[in-house]
Amino acid sequence: MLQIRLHGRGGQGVVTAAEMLSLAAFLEGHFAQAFPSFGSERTGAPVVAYARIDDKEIRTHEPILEPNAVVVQDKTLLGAIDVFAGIDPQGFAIINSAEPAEVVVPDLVKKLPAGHVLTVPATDFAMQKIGRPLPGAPMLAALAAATGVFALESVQKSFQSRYPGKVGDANADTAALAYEYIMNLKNGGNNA
Amino acid sequence: MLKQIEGSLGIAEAVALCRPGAVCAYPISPQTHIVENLGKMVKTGKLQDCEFVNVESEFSAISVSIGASAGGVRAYTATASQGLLYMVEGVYNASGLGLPIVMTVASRAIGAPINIWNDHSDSLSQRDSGWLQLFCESNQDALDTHIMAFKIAEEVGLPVMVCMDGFVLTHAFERLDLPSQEQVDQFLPPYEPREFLDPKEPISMGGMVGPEAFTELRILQQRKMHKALPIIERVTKEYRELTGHHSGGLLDCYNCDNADVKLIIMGSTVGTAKDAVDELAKQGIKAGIISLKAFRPFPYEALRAAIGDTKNVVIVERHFSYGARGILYPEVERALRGTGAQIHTAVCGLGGRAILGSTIKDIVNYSLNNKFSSEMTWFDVDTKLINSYLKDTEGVTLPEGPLPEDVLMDTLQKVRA
Amino acid sequence: MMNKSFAATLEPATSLANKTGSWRTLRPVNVFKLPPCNKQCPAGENIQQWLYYAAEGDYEHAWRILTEENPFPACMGRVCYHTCEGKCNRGFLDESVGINSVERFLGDYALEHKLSFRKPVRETGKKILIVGSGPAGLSAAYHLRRYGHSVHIVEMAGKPGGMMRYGIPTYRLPRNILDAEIARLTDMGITIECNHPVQDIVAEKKNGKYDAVILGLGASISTNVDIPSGDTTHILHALNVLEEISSDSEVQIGRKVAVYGGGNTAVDVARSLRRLGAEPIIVYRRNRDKMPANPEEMDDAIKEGIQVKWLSTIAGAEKDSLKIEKMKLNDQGWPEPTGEFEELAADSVVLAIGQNVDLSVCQKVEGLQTEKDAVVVDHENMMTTVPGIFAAGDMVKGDRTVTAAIGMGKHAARGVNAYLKGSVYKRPAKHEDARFEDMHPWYYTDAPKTVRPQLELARRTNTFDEVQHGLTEENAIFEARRCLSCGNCMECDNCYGVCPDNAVVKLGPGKGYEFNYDYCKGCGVCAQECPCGHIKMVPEKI
Amino acid sequence: MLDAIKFYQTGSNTVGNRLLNPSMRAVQASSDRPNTLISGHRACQGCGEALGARYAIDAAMRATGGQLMIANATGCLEVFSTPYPQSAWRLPWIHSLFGNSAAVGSGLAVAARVRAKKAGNTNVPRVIAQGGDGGTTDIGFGPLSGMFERNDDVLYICYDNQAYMNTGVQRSSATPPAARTATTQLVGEEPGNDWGKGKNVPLIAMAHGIPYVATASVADLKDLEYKVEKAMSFHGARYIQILVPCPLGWGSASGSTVTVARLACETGFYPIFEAEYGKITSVRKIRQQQPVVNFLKLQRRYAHLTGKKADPKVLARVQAMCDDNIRSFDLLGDEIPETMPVAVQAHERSHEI
Repeated sequence: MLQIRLHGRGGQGVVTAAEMLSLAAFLEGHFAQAFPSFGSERTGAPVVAYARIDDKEIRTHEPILEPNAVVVQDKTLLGAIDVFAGIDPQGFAIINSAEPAEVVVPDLVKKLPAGHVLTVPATDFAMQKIGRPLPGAPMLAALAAATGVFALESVQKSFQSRYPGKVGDANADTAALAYEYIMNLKNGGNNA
Repeated sequence: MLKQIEGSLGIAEAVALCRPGAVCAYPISPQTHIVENLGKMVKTGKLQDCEFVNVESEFSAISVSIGASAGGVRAYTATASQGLLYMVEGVYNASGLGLPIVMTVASRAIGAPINIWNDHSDSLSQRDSGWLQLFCESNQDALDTHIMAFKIAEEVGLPVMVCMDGFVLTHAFERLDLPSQEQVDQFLPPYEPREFLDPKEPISMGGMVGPEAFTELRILQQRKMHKALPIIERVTKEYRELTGHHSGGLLDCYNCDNADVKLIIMGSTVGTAKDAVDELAKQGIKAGIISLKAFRPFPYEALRAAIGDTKNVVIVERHFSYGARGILYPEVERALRGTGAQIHTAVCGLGGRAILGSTIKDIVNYSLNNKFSSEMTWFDVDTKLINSYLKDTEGVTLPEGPLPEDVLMDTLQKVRA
Repeated sequence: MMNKSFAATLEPATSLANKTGSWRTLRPVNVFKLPPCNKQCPAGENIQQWLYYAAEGDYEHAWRILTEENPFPACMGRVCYHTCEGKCNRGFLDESVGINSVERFLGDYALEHKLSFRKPVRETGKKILIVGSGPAGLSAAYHLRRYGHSVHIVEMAGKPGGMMRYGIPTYRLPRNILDAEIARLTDMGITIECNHPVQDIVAEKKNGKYDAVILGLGASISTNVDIPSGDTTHILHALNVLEEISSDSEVQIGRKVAVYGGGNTAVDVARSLRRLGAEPIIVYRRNRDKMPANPEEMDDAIKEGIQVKWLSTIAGAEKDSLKIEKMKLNDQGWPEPTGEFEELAADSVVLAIGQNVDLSVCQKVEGLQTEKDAVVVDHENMMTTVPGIFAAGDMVKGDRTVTAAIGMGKHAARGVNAYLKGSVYKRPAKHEDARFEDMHPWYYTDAPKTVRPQLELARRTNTFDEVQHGLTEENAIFEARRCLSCGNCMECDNCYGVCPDNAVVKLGPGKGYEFNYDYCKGCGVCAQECPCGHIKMVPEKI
Repeated sequence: MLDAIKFYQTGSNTVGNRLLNPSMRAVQASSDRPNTLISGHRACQGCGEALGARYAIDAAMRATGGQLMIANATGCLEVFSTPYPQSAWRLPWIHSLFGNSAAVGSGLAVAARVRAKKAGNTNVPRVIAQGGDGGTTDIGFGPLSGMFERNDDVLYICYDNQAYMNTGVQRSSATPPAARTATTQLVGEEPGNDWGKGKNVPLIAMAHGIPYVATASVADLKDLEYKVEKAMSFHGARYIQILVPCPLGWGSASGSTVTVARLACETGFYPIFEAEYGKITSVRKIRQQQPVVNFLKLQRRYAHLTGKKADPKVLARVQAMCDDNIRSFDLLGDEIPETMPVAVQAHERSHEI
């Protein structure tokens, strides 16, 4: 079972991202679960959402304390809360930033296997294609590229089915940019 | 049809499949998404021959439902927590009138202090309201239970409260298998009210009944509840055969064969507990889970059969009765009287505190190691937090770990001394 | 069929099993009260009841109810002084109901539609002689005929009608109307023999083999008063003047005429003279308040230009002037001389100070007691002191009006009828009075009395055409519908409507209502809200 | 011609009258009136509410051709009409709770529409919700306001007897000033109910901009029936408040029920008017104006205003209140008063926008 924890701030589409993640997995025939950290979220407040992906029925409803992957949609959270708490030593971390991971989270880069801690300028991509700072789709695409657990197309389809038309397509385009960005990194490329 | 959707949307879809005539909505977290979705379905025309009424309070939500049901259509509403309490007068009234309303309670704690997260204090407060109360362990279970609920309510002639954990289920995106409209139509026939307000056959509903017939009326209401037990079982069987979904029922056993300890749990904790006991099984610890679905009517016989000769029984509760102890305990004790089973209550998960797999494991171990010193024990207590208060105010502290009721009471002795 | 819940669901209208009548300590009952109009009517007309039918537009029924008591509606509608209207409870509200005009409408309606009285169902074979064909005699004849007796009237004048014919000016009662209403009586089989003065009552009775006699002699002799005067002064008697006018003979009376008196006859004379072109002036010793003449008639007289010398007596008369003495009223309201005199120009004087009955024929009957101006009767049954001889009208003490005479005639007939059966007539006890205080006036809408269109005043002074025109049908219904129906049900449905317990049963048109004592809780709303005071709450016997 | 003649005997003021064209008589005059609330009910002697309810519901039955159902709040009307095992109602009727009859009515209306639509039936039964003043102006006010605001197709009738009679005459927000109730006793500096409190629900109803609002009394049956029929000619939320004297609570003679109600109107104590879409459209003028003392003196709840020890200042204050009503509602003149600005939703509902 893959357990993913997503961090962000209210208004950034964190909960939606978790849902889209579960939908992407569902579209590939997996069992998946997504749920927010239940609270009365307000714009700007730290928000956590969770997702699980498995090949059998997911029964548990406990929050994810030991994630296999952590997605951080807002870099400013890094100093505020311990977003990587309980992360699997073999796990992945994707951070929304234009700066390299080594600069943003040098300690984590050392702790996790090489190539498991990645940054992606998701907000930049979102502003390019959507025109609003909604980094959900590119972050998921980055996670897909990093882990290979699900495909870019599934992320794109999930957004397109949730937001039929322009918005979905723009999200899909953003996702594609992020996916290419990570694949490029993984292939040793330099996105700078 | 498989869908990856939010639990609330699943419930809305299920309710829509039942062709209600009236849906009443008043916002309160965490049930809101259900009625939002139903409102959209009515407005788009996806749900036909149904009116969606935005009322001004829960009291009116249940009241409009009462009116609609008395007027001869299927009526549905949803609420939680304070909302349920605000409608209580109508809740009792609906059952007294025998109106087969179906209502979702997205279980949530009751304030003060205000708390929007899940526990069972709201639904359990309606224990004696005369409604059937069916608890759901997953969104699939909840979805299916809603469809069954209409059929059960209409056959029994009493309203049904479908209790599903707020947020934990309502806000969870999961894979759900929705039956088709044809399947539901086959399962749930068009609504034929037992009695309703009809100018062709005028009746007076809700007259005043005095001491001369009140007892008898109540006995007949109790008889309906007794009737409901086999009806729930039969309807569940029919539904399972039709859809292949293993949902509903009076209760459901997991890993119960030869279990050394059995946990009786209601709601979404069951799923977490199943994973936990699977892990315990790998360590050779044999713990079973009894998912209690029907709280009212209470399935005494089914529970006794499910416990069998197991001696260690722990009830995991997300609420308790102030000044008393666990709410389920007296029912379970009654069911198991004479079996010699040791029955204890573990209280945890109040006001949204997550019940983790580890919590379940702790409870199992606590039981098997005979650590229950008291009928009721709190688990997952933040001892430091409570001591920080008690020490300052009364000069006493509580020990770390699970907190038995007798230890809590002992602190009073210490204060006095 | 519905699968109804136990106890909490109830069948409709099952409360009927709960007989709430047992709660009652007072019970409503319908009472029939005596309306003030009926009570006042000298002819004993059931005014409220005939107005009831007139209001429905059922004029024949109304006329038949009316003529149960009085066979002369067309005459009465013209000459009755309708004191009933003075007592009408509606007067407390706005104006009294124009009863008299509706009566006239009904009378005229009956004449126009040639309605006739039914002949008696059976003949009794009894014979009654009536002396005098004035209103009293004709009324008595009518009622006796209805009982099935055979009636013969003897009249000393040339035509029947008595004072109706010879004492009332034609502008008030056209003679064709009188003739038509008398003809309706003779159509019933009543015979009238005119120019037949009676000299010996006992002999007439015996010779004609009459079982009873009713005397109905009128006050046909004008009262004289001694006015010192010269020979040249014209002093005339009112009845003679009226008779002369009515018989169309040329009346030579002069231009300035003093009419001496304050009663109706004085007014009749003055108004008649005005029509002949004279300038009458009424000389009366008291003031307007004390004047016995009908106020409406007096109003009309003044409107027609008739002058009045109040508080005056005629102390003497010369050729063309009168000596008038001024009077003043004492504490009791009686006039006293002041010793002050004045002159009044006048060509002649008409004395209208009262009339007398010629009782000489009565005084011949042995045992028939008389008193001043009247025979003594038992007012219960109008029998004189001689068994079998009854009297009515002017010759009996009481009001000398046509209406009073008609009423007495009716009672005399009842007295005779009882006498013929060998019993003594007793008047039935009267119902309780319908008082305005017992009514609920809020329910009645304000409405003015329909004033009968009157001849233009200019025309009135030189023609004997009827002054009072009748009501149109529309006005008559309007007027009838102003009746408050005092003390008697008018079927307004109020009791039926206002009962909170649906315990008043509506029986249908003309049948009124009854109380369902199974459910009546005795709250009394019906009684309080009955507009006409027809319901009374009486203690329940417990 | 008989019909055309203006009828001055009892005119239109009595229930019927044999002389009136049947079409001009009250429903209550008919020997086959619906009698929706039938004999055997347990209302007190002279109960104004029993009378008002039969008046109103019978009229509504006629207006709807019998296609009518009722949601009834807890209170005297409910208790005296449906004690097990007997019901005095002859039409579909439900009692749920004290404060929810408006909402139950909304539900019934939904059910009626949905059932009719499903059955392809265009004859949709209509709904009346009803209650006393407590159930309306106090505990049921939230649901009532909600029903108004949604413009649900319900006629709400408030039988206003100006206190909680069922529980033993306690004050409600409809209790007039100075009136004695069990919770506003005749003691202290201002005996009886406080001055300057209470609420005017008809005006509040108008502020919702609903199609129809009216006041009426059991003393003017034809006006009451007219208003009920008028109300049934509208769809959407409607409100009629009927003054129904309570002999027990007011301390009036049981036979005076109608008379007392009449005096309440004729003194200006209780203005009778109707409004459409938030605007007053007609005012029942006072026919025979009377000083308010004539109304007060029939009731023991006002004994302190009319007895020997009465304080004339308080009586004057009540009279001033009536005078103010007479002025504000123009109860004597010819004008239709402008009472308040009209709510915007009223314009929308009346298609004026």
